[in-house]
Amino acid sequence: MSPLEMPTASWIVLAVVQALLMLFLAPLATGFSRVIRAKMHSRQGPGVLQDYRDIAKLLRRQSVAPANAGMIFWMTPWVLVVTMLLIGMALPTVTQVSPFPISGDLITDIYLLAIFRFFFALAGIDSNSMFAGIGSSRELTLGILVEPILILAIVVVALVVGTTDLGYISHALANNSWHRPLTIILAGIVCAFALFIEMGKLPFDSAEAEQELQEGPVTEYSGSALAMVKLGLGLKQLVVVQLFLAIFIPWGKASSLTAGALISATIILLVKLFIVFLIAGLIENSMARVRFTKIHRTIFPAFLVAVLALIFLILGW
Amino acid sequence: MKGIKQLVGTAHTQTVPVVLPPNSQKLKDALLKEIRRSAYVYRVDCGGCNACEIEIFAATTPIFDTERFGIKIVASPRHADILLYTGSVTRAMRAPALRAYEAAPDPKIVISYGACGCDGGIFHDLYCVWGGTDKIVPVDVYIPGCPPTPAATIYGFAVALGLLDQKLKSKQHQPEAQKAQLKHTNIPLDIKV
Amino acid sequence: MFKLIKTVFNTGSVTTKYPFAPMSVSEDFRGKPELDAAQCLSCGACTRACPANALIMETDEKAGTRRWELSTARCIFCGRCEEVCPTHAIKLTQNFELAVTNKADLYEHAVFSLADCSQCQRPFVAQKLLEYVLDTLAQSGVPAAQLSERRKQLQTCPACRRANNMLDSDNISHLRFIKEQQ
Amino acid sequence: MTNNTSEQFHSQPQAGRIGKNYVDGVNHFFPSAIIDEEWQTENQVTITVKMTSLVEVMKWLYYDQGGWLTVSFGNDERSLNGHFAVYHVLSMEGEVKSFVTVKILVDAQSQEFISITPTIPAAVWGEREVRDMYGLRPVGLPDERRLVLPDDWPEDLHPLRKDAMDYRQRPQPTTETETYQFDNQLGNDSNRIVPVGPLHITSDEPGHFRLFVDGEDIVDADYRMFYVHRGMEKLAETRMGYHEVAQLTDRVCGICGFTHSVGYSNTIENALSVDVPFRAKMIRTVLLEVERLHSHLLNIGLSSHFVGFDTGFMQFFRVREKTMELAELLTGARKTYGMNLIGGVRRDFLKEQRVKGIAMVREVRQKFSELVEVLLATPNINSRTQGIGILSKQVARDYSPVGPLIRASGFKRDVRIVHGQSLEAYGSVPIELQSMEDGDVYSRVMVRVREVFESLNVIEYGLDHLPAGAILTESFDYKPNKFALGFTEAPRGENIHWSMTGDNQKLFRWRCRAATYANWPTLRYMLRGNTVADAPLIIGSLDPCYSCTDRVTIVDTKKQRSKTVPYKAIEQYSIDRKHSPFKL
Repeated sequence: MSPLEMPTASWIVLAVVQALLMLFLAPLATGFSRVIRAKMHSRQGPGVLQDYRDIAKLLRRQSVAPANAGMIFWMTPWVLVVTMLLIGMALPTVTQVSPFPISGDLITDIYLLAIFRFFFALAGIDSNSMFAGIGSSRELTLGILVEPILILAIVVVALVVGTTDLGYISHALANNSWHRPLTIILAGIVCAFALFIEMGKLPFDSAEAEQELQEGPVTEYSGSALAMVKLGLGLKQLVVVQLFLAIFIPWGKASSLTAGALISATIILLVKLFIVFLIAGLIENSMARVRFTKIHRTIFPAFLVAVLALIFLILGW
Repeated sequence: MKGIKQLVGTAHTQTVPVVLPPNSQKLKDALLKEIRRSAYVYRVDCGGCNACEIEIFAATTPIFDTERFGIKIVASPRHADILLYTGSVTRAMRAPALRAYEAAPDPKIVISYGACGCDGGIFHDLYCVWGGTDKIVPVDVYIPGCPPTPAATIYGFAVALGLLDQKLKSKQHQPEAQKAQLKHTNIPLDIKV
Repeated sequence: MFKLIKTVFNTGSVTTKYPFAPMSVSEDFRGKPELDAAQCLSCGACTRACPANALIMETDEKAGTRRWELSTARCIFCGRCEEVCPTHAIKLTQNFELAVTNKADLYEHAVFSLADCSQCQRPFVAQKLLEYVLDTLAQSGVPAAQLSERRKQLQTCPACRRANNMLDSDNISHLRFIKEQQ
Repeated sequence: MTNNTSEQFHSQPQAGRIGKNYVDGVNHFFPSAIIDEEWQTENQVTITVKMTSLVEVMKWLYYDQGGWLTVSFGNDERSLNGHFAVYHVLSMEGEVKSFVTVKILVDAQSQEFISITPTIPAAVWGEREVRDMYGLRPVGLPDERRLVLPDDWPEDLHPLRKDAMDYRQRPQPTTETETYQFDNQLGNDSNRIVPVGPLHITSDEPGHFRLFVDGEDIVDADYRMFYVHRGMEKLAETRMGYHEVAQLTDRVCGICGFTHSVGYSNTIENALSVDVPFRAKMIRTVLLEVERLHSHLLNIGLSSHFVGFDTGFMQFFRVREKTMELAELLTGARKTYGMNLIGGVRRDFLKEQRVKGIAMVREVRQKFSELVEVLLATPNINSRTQGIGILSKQVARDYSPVGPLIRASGFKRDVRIVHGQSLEAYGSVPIELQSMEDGDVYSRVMVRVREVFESLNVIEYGLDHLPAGAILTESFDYKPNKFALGFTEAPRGENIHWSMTGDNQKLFRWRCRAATYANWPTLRYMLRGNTVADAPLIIGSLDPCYSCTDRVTIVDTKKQRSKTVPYKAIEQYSIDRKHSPFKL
């Protein structure tokens, strides 16, 4: 169907179900990375469902906030979750075609991620605790470093395929041959690197570091607001990984809405997610953090590689 | 004889602890049911010799690993369900300790950790110490020990969360039963010192 | 990085099964002190040796009792009381699971009765302490005659004894030592 | 040194009299300076000096004779000789290794004494503490602030005076908020710096830092310690007998408690010249090394945590648990060993304890060496630790810090080797001094790593060659008003104890100076020139005895605004090194 007119009812249902499923699976993803960390520390570690228990408990706790926390402080948890759900609805995770294209082609996804980051930082500053202020400034600077790489990589792929609609891109990359292999591979590597940082994983751990690191802007939240923010962060990790999978590893997706195809596609998707989170966990736990001055040195070459991909695109390789 | 029960009677040696709202006990029991499998602990150091902090640290390390019970040490009182007070409250640390108590969301469980926390330990009657956490905040669970071993810490958390019931009961001995036996009665006299 | 993964891999999970399996503690671990009330003479040696005032002894002349109290809250588990106790009444167990919800459970009490002086009927020593001294004297081979005289002397309080020594000169016991030294 | 002064001193006849040349030197250069000379042990002498010549004598002993100022403290001797007294203890580490204590008598009415801080900066904290505790005013001491007593302590009450107050009296708090003023030595003092930032509710703050910064680099740093001051010295004089103080000193610091306990017992044993049986000395040496083991493992774990390598932190703590088990096996408790009495030890090492102990030591050595390779092979560890927080030799010489901190700056200062003969059984134990040259965070960590291997060897040797014999001697009697020094090498450096026996079966005065007490003043110079991102790493490398110094206030001298930043935030900032927290 052409991306402009309203999709049929069944597609909308799939999109909503897909987004809610992702929201439901987010604590599983963060719980899984906590288990990997525990195993790397050679200790028994919590169960995979620990994050569910944490969020369930936090939802029922009293939400205390600093006296002079502004309106943004209270609004941010909802903004975080909603933006991620919007991206989730548009992602062609299990179907070849994006189930709800209106809410998210490439450009809107990048901007939704930017809104997520902007509100997250704003909440930190608005809760005017020094602590959260640092986390926000950290988040924004990370944004400046990472976003150009992400945009460049995805735009390169969009130019290769000729459209910015996620569904078409993953369909094109899955079925017909890659007539510009080198560009896509380079863009894939750079996009993986950028999304690894976006996931907030060590060694580029940023504001929403999870264990006893100060959790940046999340410091001032408590009770149900904290639960929403944790959900938002977990959902962001899941959505970001699926954005990468949808574009660069699109194989094994259902072509039509039949139950059998959907189920097989979901299983393949879960296996892919498992592998990606396992690798991310291993990398995260065996590196010391990169120094501030070194941050430029490590992230900037990724930007150069992205430019290289653009050049290969122009040259047509 | 060191039998002086309360040491110096004058009022100025005591601080007055924070008073609990009336229905707080009901709230706490409700809280206990919720945080049974996922408790966030915040450590408040009121001026101890930091042996207790190291033992709490040791409780989170691979060998004793409190995270397997869902107990996680968080970095801000905002997130905390359980406040873990160590150290006999020194004068300089009383104000920050009270600030931490107010910052934690209600209802909260307060655990007093180590001999210094429970009743002031070896510094209980010093001029620069208020002696024990229950002098400044209402305490729910006491974990004695100097310092309590990580196993005792885990046991303390289990008692706090209601997973295990406490073993120690106050005891009233009945000494009048019989006379004290002499020791080593069968040793011949001359070699007995 | 791979060396780390190799080390982590062959160490596996080292977490103990503690709350679900008993914790093995070294055999002379210093846990909670335990009083064997039968053996205790309420002599107060442990209260003097305790650095943290966890052991307290209060004598109440009017009621003729002496109250012993152990505060596990303040106890620092150093084991000095076990060392100074003459009859090994108080010993440190290996019990470290001492967390309690109400503070009263951390305190142990024992009440001992005091012995009255045979002359002025005022309590002056712990009953069991007096009996223990007399048993030791008996066990250490003091002849019966001297023992009964010793018993009479020991059952009078020091004030009465001073008065007795001042008044009846023939019963002054120190003569005995002078004779033996010649 | 021509020795023309006649030998009429009334001190006990000492065989060796090590350090006699220093006393003769002082007599030679400052003829009428020494009023009285008294020998406590063969290498400890106390010279009472006139107030007027104090500074020259100290300067000569400190700078010309290679002395290091270890501790300065006061004593209320009005009941003994009608005066207050201030002692400055010097550990002479020139060609003759001994201890010289310079004592001056302070008049009870004027209550003023000449401060030596302008010439020897190391005495700054000692003299500030004397002013807090005794109310004696040091003339010429630049720093007027209160060091030890909390802010809500009444102005005129000086706890350690004999007649001041009962040790249980607790005066009503005078203020509810903190009133400590921070000074900025290097920044321009014209702008008054007001802490604007909201008071973050981190509760445990055993130490409060204030970094004066210019953009990213630290211009100067000031800090407020002693939030955990409990007043132990008053307790030791009033309620406790000699043996109970041995238990109290076990709880001076949660990590190196046993070194304090051994230090204290040595003071009484030296004062009353008690000869401790050799088996007890070897047991004490083994346990001192066990404590160094777990403390160094703790610090190496923390350093890898500050670098952001949490897996390493957890792995080091896993190995550390084995050392705690070793301690529990040998002494019955994981942390507070409580083994010391005056005259020896109260618990023996049985055969199977020693066998199991040696097996544990070997296991720890194997695991530890494995982990050290992993730590050094972790990417960007070196870049994070080399070249930061350098302690220059000149600052080290002035402020006489101790322990791995100074050994990493090239100075060969380790009590176990320098004064090894008179310290427990270190004379007959294979040990050699570890030191590195460039004095940055990396070399401190490496010195600690090597010292762990050193300790493992000593423990294994000690458990193997435990000499036979008694473990406690009680054949001595307490003589009043005898005093002496006791010193041990704690994991963080040299602990110095000084105590004087009283006349009522209680101590007259007990002074304890923990190692970190000497290291804190140098921190200001180590922080200078580094970025604030490195601050927690540098503070961590100093291995502060207080578990966490918790709050840092960033003061931007240019914009005249400051922000109180909780330590954890700085710690995280240093860990992942992004955007410094100066968005004022």
